[in-house]
Amino acid sequence: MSKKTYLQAINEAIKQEMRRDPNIIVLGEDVAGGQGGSGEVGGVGSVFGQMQGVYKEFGPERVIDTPISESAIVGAAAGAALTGLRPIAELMFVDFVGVCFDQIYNQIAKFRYMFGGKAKTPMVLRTAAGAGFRGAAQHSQTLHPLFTMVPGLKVAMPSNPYDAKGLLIQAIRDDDPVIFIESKFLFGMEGEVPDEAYRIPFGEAHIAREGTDLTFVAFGAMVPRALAVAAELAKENVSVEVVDPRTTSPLDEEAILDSVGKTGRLVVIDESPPRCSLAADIAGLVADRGFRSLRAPVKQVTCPHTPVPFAPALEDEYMPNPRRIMEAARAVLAA
Amino acid sequence: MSKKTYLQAINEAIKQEMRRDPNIIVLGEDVAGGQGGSGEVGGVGSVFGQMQGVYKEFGPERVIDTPISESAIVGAAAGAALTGLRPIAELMFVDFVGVCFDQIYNQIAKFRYMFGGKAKTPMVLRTAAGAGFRGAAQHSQTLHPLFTMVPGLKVAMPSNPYDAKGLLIQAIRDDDPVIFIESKFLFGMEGEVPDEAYRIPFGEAHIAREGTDLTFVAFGAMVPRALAVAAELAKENVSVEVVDPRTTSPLDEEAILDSVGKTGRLVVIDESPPRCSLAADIAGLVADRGFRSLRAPVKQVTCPHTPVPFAPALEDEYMPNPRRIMEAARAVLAA
Amino acid sequence: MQLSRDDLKRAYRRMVTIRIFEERVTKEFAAGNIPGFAHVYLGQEASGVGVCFDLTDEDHIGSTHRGHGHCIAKGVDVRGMMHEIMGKRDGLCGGKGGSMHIADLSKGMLGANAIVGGAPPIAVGAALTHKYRKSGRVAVAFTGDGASNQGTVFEALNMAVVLKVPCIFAFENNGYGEHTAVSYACGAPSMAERVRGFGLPCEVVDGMDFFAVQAAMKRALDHARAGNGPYALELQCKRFLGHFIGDPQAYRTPEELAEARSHDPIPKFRRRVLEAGLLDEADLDAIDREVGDEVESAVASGMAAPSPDPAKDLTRDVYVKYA
Amino acid sequence: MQLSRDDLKRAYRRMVTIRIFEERVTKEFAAGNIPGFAHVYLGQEASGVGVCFDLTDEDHIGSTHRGHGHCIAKGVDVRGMMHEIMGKRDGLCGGKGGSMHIADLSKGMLGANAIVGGAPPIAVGAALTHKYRKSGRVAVAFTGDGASNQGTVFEALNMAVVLKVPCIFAFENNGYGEHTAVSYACGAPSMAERVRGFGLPCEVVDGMDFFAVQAAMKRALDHARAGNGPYALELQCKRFLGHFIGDPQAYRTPEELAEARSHDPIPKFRRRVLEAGLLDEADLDAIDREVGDEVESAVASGMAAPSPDPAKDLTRDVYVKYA
Ligand SMILES: Cc1ncc(C[n+]2csc(CCOP(=O)(O)OP(=O)(O)O)c2C)c(N)n1
Ligand SMILES: Cc1ncc(C[n+]2csc(CCOP(=O)(O)OP(=O)(O)O)c2C)c(N)n1
Ligand SMILES: [Mg+2]
Ligand SMILES: [Mg+2]
Repeated sequence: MSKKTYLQAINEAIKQEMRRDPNIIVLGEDVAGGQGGSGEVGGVGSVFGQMQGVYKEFGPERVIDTPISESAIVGAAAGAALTGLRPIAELMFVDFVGVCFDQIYNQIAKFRYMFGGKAKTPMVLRTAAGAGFRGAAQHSQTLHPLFTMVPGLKVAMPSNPYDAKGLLIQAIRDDDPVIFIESKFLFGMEGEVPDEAYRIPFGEAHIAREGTDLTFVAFGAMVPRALAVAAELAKENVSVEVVDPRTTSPLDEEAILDSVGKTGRLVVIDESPPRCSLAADIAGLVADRGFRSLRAPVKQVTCPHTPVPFAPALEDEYMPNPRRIMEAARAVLAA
Repeated sequence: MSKKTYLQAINEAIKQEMRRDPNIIVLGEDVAGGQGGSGEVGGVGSVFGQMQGVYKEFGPERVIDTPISESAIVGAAAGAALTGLRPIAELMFVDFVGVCFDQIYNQIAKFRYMFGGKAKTPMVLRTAAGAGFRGAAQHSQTLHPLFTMVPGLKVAMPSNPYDAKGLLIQAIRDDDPVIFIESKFLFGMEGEVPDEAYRIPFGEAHIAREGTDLTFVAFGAMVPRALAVAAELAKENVSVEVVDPRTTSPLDEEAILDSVGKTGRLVVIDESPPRCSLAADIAGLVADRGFRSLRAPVKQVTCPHTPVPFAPALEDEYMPNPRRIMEAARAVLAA
Repeated sequence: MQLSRDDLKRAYRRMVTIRIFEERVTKEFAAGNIPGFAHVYLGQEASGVGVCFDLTDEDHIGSTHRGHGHCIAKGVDVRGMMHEIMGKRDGLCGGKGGSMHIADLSKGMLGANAIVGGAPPIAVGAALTHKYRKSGRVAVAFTGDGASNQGTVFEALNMAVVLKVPCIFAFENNGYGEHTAVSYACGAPSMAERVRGFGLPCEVVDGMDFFAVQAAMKRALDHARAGNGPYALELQCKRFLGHFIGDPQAYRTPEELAEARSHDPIPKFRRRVLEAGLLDEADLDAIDREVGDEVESAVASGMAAPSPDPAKDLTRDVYVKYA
Repeated sequence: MQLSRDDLKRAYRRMVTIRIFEERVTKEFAAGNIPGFAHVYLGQEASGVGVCFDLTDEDHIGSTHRGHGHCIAKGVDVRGMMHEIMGKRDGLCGGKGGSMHIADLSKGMLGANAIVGGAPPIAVGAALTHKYRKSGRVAVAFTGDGASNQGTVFEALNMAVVLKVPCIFAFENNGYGEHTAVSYACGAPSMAERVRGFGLPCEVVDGMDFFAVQAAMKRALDHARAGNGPYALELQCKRFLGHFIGDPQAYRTPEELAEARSHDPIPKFRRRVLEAGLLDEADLDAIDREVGDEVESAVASGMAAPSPDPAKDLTRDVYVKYA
C-alpha cells in the first residue's frame, strides 16, 4: 500500500495485468508515440501519460500505435476480442466517440445478443472525460449517458485512485465490453492504492460517506465535490450520505434505494447536460421504487442544456460546483 | 382537408415547402434512386417512399442522391446550411446514426454556441425509427434519447399524420437543426390532414385525450398504444389523460406538470431501453417539480435493457405493448 | 494448382447450396414464413465460394447484410441458418439475429452485419489476432460496392496496411448499392484503383467465375500468409434480383437483368468441368438432388421449430454476466 | 501571372501576422494568459496564406484544431482572435469557442474544428451551396496528414467527386499527427497518391514556399470554378514546434528540428522578393513593425477585456430560438 495518483493507479493496473495475461494488447493513438519519427519511440505513453512505460516494457507487438481512425481502432479491438485476445483500446478524449459510435453501440455492445449468446467481446475502451480544462465544446464532455443507455455495455467511472485501479483490473478481466471513463480532473488526485492487483466488482456502490438526513448520489469527478459539500453541511449538523455507484451500468440500484430509504431526500450530482442524463435516470428510479420513502422533491444538479463553453468564467459555472450543489441540498432539506 | 397517411403527410410537407422556398434541397441515399442505372431515375423516392415524386418535380439539382457515406451526408447538409441553404438530409434508418454521430452532436448541434451565436444551421435530418418490423438489432432502434440529450438539437417525434405534416413544416422553417423522427410503425396510419401548409410549434404538447385519474405521457408510435389502453380503462371508469409532447426537445414541461398536477399519477411510455431514456427524463422532471402532486410512484414502460431481438415472439414483447402499459397503469392506480 | 475431384464437388455443392437456399428463402419470404428483410446472394455464388474455398474454420470472415452466401461458403450449416432466418429458438443465433446478423463463430464466421461498412474494421481486428498469434491464418472482410464508400472501410484499409495484418478485402462489386449504381456512387475511375491508392495490391476478378476467384484468392492468401500484409480483390459480380426481396427494380432495364443472368456462375462452372471431363453430369445432378433435399428438410424443420420464449429468452445473453 | 507589389505586401503581411501572432500566443500561453490548449501554426505560414490568397470573403474555408493561421490567412481580425483565444466576451465567438473553435462567418471562415476530420464534410456542403447557387465561389477543406486517415475525410473526397462540387482539399502534411509521423500512419506510398485514387487531381506542393502554393492554388481555383469538380493539394510543410505548446518532442531529433527551421517560409519569401527587386527591405520592415504593433495591441486589449458573464452568457446562443 502506498500513495499513488489516479494516473499512476491506471498505469499500474495496465502493466500488472499485461504481465499476467499475454492476451492483453493495447491500441490507440500515441499509446506509444514517436512511431516513424526521427527520435525516441514509446516516450509519449498516451496524451495524459496513462501508458507511460508500457511500450518500453511490452514492445510494439502489444502496444500498438494507430492512425487517427477511431472506427478502425474500436473495430480492430472488437475483432481481436471476438477472436481470443483481450484488447484495451484507447479513445483519447471521450468527445471523439462520434466518429466511432457505430462500432461501440451497434457492434461490440450487440454481438453477444445478436449472435444468441455465442460470442464474447472481452475488451476495454478507455477514455478521458470531463470539463474544467478549458478544452471547450469538443474536448470537455462527459457523455457517460451515451454509454449507459446502451444494452450490452458496462460503464465504469472511478472517482479516486483506489477505485481506478480496482475497477480497471475488473474491466480487463471482464468478459463483456467495458467503457472505462477516466476523469481528466482527477488524474492528479492522490490516495492509498495497494501495490498488488485487486478488483472491485461492478454494480457495487461505495458509500463514500455515511449519513442520515440527505443522500447525494455522485459519479467520477463529482464525488469529491459532493463530499466537500457534505463536509460543509456536517458543520451545520446535517448528516449527508454520499453514494458513489462507481459503475453506471450495472447500477447498484439497491444501494441508492437503501440510502434514500434511510434519508428520504435525494440530490443527484451529474456532470452532463440535464436531458436523458444519469441524474434523470436515478431520479426516475427513485420516483418509482423509492417513492414511498421520499420526503422531498428529488433534485438534480447537472450542467445546463448547453455545449461546454471555453471561457473559464463560463466553464466554472457550467460544471456542477459546490455552490449549486449546496443550493440543491438546501432546497431539498427545506422541503 | 382530406384523409392522408402519415407517409403522404410527410411527402406533401416536403413538396409544398420545396415549392415555396428554392433554398431547400434534399440529400441522402436513394432519395431519388436509380442514378447510374440502366432504367428509370427518381423512381425510388426513399426506401419507405417519403420522397415519392420529389425528384420528378424538382430534379437533380435539388434532390441529390449520395454515396453510402452518412458522415458526408450530414456534413454536406451542415455546410450547406451554414452557407445559406436549408437542406433536408435523410438518414435512412436512425440505427445508422453511429457512423455520423460526430457531425450531429459535435458539429451541427454546437456551431451556434461555439461560434458565439454568429452561425445558424437551418437543416432537418429526417430519419425512420422504431421496432415491430422484424428488422432486428441494427434496424429497429428508436434512439431519440441520443438526440434529446444533445444541447443545440431539436427533436420532433410525430405520432399521427396531422402532426407529421405540421411538425415537418415547422422543422423545415426552423432556424435550428432539427432531428425529425418518423415512425416506421405509423407510415400507413391515416388521418385528417389539411391540404394547405401549416406548422405546429415545437415544445407544445398535444393532449391526445383528457382525463382526471392518471396521466400517460407517450411519444411517436407509443401514442396510439397509450390511447388504446386509455380507452380500455375508460370502460372501467378510469379517466386517463394522454399527453403527447410531440417534440422531446424542447419539451413541454408545463403540460406534463399540469396534467400530473390534476391526476397525481403518471406512467411514461417510451419505446427505448430504460437507462437514461426519455421515460427516465420525464420521471425525473416530475419527481422534482411535480413531486407535491404525486400520489403514487411514477412508472416507466420501456423496452428491456437488451438489443432489439429478431424473432417476432421476442420483439412483440420487447416493445411496450398494451399488456405492459395496462400493468403499469394498474400498479399506479392501486398505489 | 489443379483442383481435385473432391475439391470441385465441394465447390459445386457450395454454390448450388447457396442457389437453392436463396431461391427457397425468396419463396418462403413471399409466403410470409420469413419475417423482416432478406437480401439474397443469387448470382454471386462464385464470389463467396471462391473466396472461402481455401479457408479453414480458423480463418475468419466478416460479412454484410447479404450474408447467407458467405455463411454457406464458409461451411455454416444450412439447417441452423434457415431456422435462424425464420426466427426460431434453435437457429444459429437463437432467433435473435435473423438474416442480417447470422453468425457462426465456430466456423470463423464473425457475423453478417446490417451496418454498411461495419465489418471491415472488425476483420482487421481478427487479422490482428492472427498476426499477434502467428497463426498463419487470415481474416476476410466482405464489402459491397456501395459499402466501399463508407468511411469505416477506408479506415480499415489504411489500418490494415499500417499494422501489416493478414486481412483480405473482398470487395464484391455487384453494380449496385441498393438502387444506385456503382458508376454513380464511386467517384473514382474504378474501385480497385481507389483501393490500390491505399498501398495494397488489388486484383480485379471475374466474380462470376469460381475458378478465377479461387485462383486470385490463392494469391491473396499466399501474400497475406507470407507476412506481406493485406491484399484486396474487386470481385465483379451481377445481382440477379433486387436489393431486397420485392424490389421492383425499375432502375434496371429488362435487358440489363437478362444480361446479368447470362453470366450465371453455376451453368458456367458445370460447362467448364464437364467440358474438361473433370466431373460428369451424374456427379453434379446428384449434388443438386442432395442439396435440394437438405434445403427442403431445413425448411420443413424450420417451419415446425418452436419460437423463442419471451419469458426465458428475451433478456438473456445481453452480457456474459451483468455484474 | 505576376503578383503586384500590393499583392506581395499583402502576402508578406499575412505570413508575418501569423508568425508574430503565434509567437505571441506561445508566450502568453506560457504566461498563463491563454487558457486551455493551443496548437500554433508556426512554420506553415506559406501554406495557409498561399491557399487563401486568391479567395474572397464569399469563398469558404473549413479549418482544423490548428486554425489560427487559416483565420489570419482568410483575413480575420487578429484583435477578435486574440480576445477569443483569451476567452473574452468580445472575442470573435464571445469567448465560447476559444482557440479550437475560432470562426468568422463574415469572412467565410467556417470554424476551426477540434474533431480531426470534422471539417471536410462541411466544406463539401459549402461547396454544394456554391454549385447550387452557381456563385463561382469555392470551399476549401484544410486537413492535416494525421486527419487524412479519418473516415470522414475519405467520405468527403468521394462525395465531392460524385457531386462534382467546387471543393479544394488542402492537405497540410507537416510530417506529424500529434506524436506519430505520417510515414507510419499513412500506409499509402504517398498521401497525394491515395487522394488521386479517389478520382480527383492532387498536386504535391512545397508548402514552405508561398509562391508555389499560390500558383498551385490558382490552378485548383481555375479547375473548380470551371465546373470540373474538386481538386486537391498536398502541401508539404514543417511543424516548427510540438503538437501543442509544451510538447517536449523527444520523438524528433534536434537535427530534424533544425532542418525544419531551415525551410522557414518567411526569410525565403523575403529573399525571393528582395533578390528579384520586387519589394525593398524598408517595405518589409515596415510591415514587421506594423504587425508587431497590431498584435501587441490585440494582446493588451485582450488582457484588459472583460470575461463573459455567466448569468447572461452561459445559456444564450444555444439555439436561434428554443421553442
Ligand atoms: C450505415 C448504413 N447505411 C445505409 C444502410 C442501408 N443499406 C443497406 S444495404 C445498402 C446497400 C449496400 O450496397 P452494397 O455495399 O453494394 O451491397 P449489396 O447490397 O450490393 O450486396 C444500404 C444503403 C445500412 N444498412 N447501413
Ligand atoms: C476524432 C479525433 N481524434 C483524435 C483527436 C486528437 N488530435 C487532435 S490533433 C491530432 C493530430 C492531428 O494531426 P494532423 O491532422 O496531422 O494535424 P496537425 O496537428 O499536424 O496540424 C489528434 C490526434 C481529435 N481531436 N479528434
Ligand atoms: Mg452492391
Ligand atoms: Mg500533421
